[in-house]
Amino acid sequence: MADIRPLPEAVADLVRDGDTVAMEGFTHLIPFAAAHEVIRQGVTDLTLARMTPDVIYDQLIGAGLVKKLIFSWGGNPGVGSLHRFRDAVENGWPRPLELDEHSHAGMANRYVAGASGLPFAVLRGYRGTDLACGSGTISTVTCPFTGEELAAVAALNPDVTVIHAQQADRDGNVLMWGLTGVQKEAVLAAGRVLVTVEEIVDELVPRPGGVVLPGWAVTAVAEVPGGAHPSYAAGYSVRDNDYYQAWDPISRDRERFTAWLRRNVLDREGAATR
Amino acid sequence: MADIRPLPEAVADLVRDGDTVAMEGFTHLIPFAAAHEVIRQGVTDLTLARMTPDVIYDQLIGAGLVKKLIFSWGGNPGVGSLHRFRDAVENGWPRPLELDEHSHAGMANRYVAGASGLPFAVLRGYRGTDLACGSGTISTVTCPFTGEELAAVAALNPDVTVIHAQQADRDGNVLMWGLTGVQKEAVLAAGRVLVTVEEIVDELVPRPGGVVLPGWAVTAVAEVPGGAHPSYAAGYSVRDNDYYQAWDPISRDRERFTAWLRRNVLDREGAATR
Amino acid sequence: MTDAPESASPDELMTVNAARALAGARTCFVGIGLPSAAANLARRTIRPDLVLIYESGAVGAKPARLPLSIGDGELAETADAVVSVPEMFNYWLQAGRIDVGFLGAAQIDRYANINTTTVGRGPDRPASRLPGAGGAPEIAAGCGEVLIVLRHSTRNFVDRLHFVTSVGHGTGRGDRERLGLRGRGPVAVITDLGVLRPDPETAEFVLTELHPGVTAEQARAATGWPLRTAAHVGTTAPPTAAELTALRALTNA
Amino acid sequence: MTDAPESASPDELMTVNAARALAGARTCFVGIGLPSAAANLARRTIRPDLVLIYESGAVGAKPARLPLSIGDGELAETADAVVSVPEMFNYWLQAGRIDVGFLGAAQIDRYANINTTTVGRGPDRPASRLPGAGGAPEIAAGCGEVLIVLRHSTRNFVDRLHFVTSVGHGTGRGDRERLGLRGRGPVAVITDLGVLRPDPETAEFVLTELHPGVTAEQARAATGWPLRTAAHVGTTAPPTAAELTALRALTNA
Repeated sequence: MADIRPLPEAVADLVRDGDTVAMEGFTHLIPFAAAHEVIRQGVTDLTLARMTPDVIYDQLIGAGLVKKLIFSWGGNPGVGSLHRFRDAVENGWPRPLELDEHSHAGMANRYVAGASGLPFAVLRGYRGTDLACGSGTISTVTCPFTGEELAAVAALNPDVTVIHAQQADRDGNVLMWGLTGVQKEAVLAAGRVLVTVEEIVDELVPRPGGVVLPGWAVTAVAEVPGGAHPSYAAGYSVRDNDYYQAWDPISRDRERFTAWLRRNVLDREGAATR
Repeated sequence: MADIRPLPEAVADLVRDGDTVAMEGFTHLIPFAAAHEVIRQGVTDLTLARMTPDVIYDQLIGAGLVKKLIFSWGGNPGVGSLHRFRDAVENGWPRPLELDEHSHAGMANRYVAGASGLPFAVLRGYRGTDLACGSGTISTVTCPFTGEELAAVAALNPDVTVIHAQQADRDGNVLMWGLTGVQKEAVLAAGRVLVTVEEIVDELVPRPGGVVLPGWAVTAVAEVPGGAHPSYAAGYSVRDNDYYQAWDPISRDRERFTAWLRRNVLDREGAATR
Repeated sequence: MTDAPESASPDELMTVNAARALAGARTCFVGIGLPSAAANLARRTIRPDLVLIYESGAVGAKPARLPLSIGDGELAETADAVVSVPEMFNYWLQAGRIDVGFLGAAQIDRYANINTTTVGRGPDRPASRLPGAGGAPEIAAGCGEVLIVLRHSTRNFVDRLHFVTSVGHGTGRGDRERLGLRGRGPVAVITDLGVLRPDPETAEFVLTELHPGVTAEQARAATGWPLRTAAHVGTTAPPTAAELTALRALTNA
Repeated sequence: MTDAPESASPDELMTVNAARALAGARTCFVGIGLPSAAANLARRTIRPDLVLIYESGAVGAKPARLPLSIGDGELAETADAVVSVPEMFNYWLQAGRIDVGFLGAAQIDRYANINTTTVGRGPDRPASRLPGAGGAPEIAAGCGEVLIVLRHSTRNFVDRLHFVTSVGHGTGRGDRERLGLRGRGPVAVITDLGVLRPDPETAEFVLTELHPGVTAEQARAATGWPLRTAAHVGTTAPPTAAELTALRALTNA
């Protein structure tokens, strides 16, 4: 059964320098609070995996903790560019950022292979694109029945996956609902799993669209109300679109970003965590 | 959107001589009424696919309509042998039965490949077993990243898939819940899809564990209350374990089976169908 | 606010005509931004039964307002079904179940190949980093057909792509078949100036329609390759009052 | 009916000892029939937290009575999670997440390879058709370890299998590694006479325990290969009153 722990302890124990870390959540249920705790603890030299790096990885990249990014779409959804991501790629600030770049279909299938205990997955993808050129995690495989050539992508098995969910019970069983994206696969592909939740409840009540992760498939759970802000947790909060819009000017400028990071993350100890 | 039609019409239109037909449902939601309609209409030379042939295929095989069976476990669950299946395999009665035999994992992945528009699926399976020997639908593939050899199974794309579900709305959107097995994959792998339902409702209400099949992914829906009997439809009926037990002596004897089939299927026109 | 429509802006002409291009579609895989606006407008005008599919997992979404992102809660709450992202890409998109893929782009070339990855800025500056592929490569490969909507400028309509993120017609007719791509590929590029469609023989995109008041010369000037025009270049029908009212209600909601 | 237990039948000795073999397990992939009885007994005695996983899709099932089939409604209604069958085999079983796979068998050989497919009946008769593989090949391959429970007879414990449906230890120690099977394979065969375990060096199954009152000679006579015995053959502890009461409550429910 998963341990229920304070977020700072769980991050200190589960997320380590040099780890490959996946923080997933497709617009919904993005584990911002856990990412901020990683920044506060200065866990560094990370390889970050995520289909949509989003503002959460823009912040980690800008904080200088990331050496490599595995991803498929790096924008500020509905707004525009991720300026810290661009600055790292284009100018190497605050450090160079190595990229392992895929399509969504490829990333999703990399997690599927990882969750399935397979070394690779097969898909119809990448044909004719420049994405396959020089990537060490995209190849081809030939169907032994038809002779057709298909794309193969390498399994993605993070050292640790971090997600945010709506609820857990006291045994660490986790319940999430709404758009649940690729979270189950990212969790099951990982060596260690940290789940932040809106609340810990006595009993999980089955509900439409609910996805349950058994406590024995999770390493640690931390109760962090609002831990997905500025993304949202269906049933608890709505997406803070203003935050995403405001992020654009903040992140465009290195100094403004640095000041923001100090004021809103580094100096704010364990904000909103129990 | 799916057409809502009487079962006899839908079977006449969708299930054709020589078809590969999958009637799925893992103990739960087995489309017995549709199978009986296939028997009444004498649709023949069928290749039947199903993970667990169960009593439903014992009846179709005994009726002499089946030339080939694609499957992974051919027993009467909780009771013992499928005697009509055994008689066909062991003695060729009423006609020889060709087998394409897999494990559950292999069958499930054949449907997954079919539903995914891929010609094959990869799994860790069959290694060291005699199942792979001589099967045209089991092969191997080598991981282009690690060099590891894995099993490959050919996609299974039935001409028509038949399932039973709890509810559909008037646009043919289908809702099922409880153990939903491999039905979504079997449906999405098929060229045509027939769904029998306990009832047609004005509005589908989302519920825990509910799986929705959009009407545009379904060819026809027929309202057939009790259409899964002697299996069950969670929320509507319970499994008729006595029927399964009674099937053993009925099916052991060719004449007793033949009499049973005449009395309970052939002479009972469109039983319990609207 | 649904005042009587004033005259349509170029962006409105683009979106209205993009929506009209969905007249025959049953299902549409919708990219965020301009494609989402057009697809939602189609649902409110000519194609009320259009099934909107968003890569975040929503099948049959019916948002009351335009989502800012593909993961807005509204999409899940109004959907016929919500599926996981792997299921979306494998069972729904890859299997060839979706009639129309509706994409935006940063850049396209004359064969409607798309770049959303990186753009060169000359020898002395690092290439400009764009968001990347997202779902587009497989949407462009696997949908029955593809519509592209983007604003017309020489920055967007370029002679040669720095990076091919998603394949349109490759280097010309027949390339999709050679690559094993199963959908028919892009059938129209709808812009704020008019509409381009592929030449039946070469698959090069040529100007087939102009919006009212736009000239072919304007379109040529906004295109980074020598834009050819069809034998007959039509004029798109002006937006109806109903279309403009619906569009403005949608974008102001 | 929970009378004070009478003396245990051979089948009860088998099931009680099979349940005890789960003392250290957290998760168990449960075959129907004898394995399901044993796993459910373990949940009611020594291992109340045991997570029962059924191939029909139930993760963490807590049935109040023994299910007749792996798809009984009871399993889904009491489960922590219900997943699709492909997810069950790919994400939960194949990934090596399950501690113990608990299997029955029609026949096993001395390396605990299993046949559930077909059995020869001599030259003049067609081979007898059995149900086939079901989930067993991948359960035997992928679980952390495997327990097998079946009644002891020369019909079941055979010198040579007609068909290898599921691999135990192949032709001896090291074969699993050569085949790339990731679990440790069968660690015990629990019968109505006693318990067999693999020799550490050869992986041949040898008699390590007998139920009270059973002799090694009886076990040898019921085994179709020359059954070896461990240096020390123990005696299984008699069922406790609690075990028998729980077992009888379960099977009579």
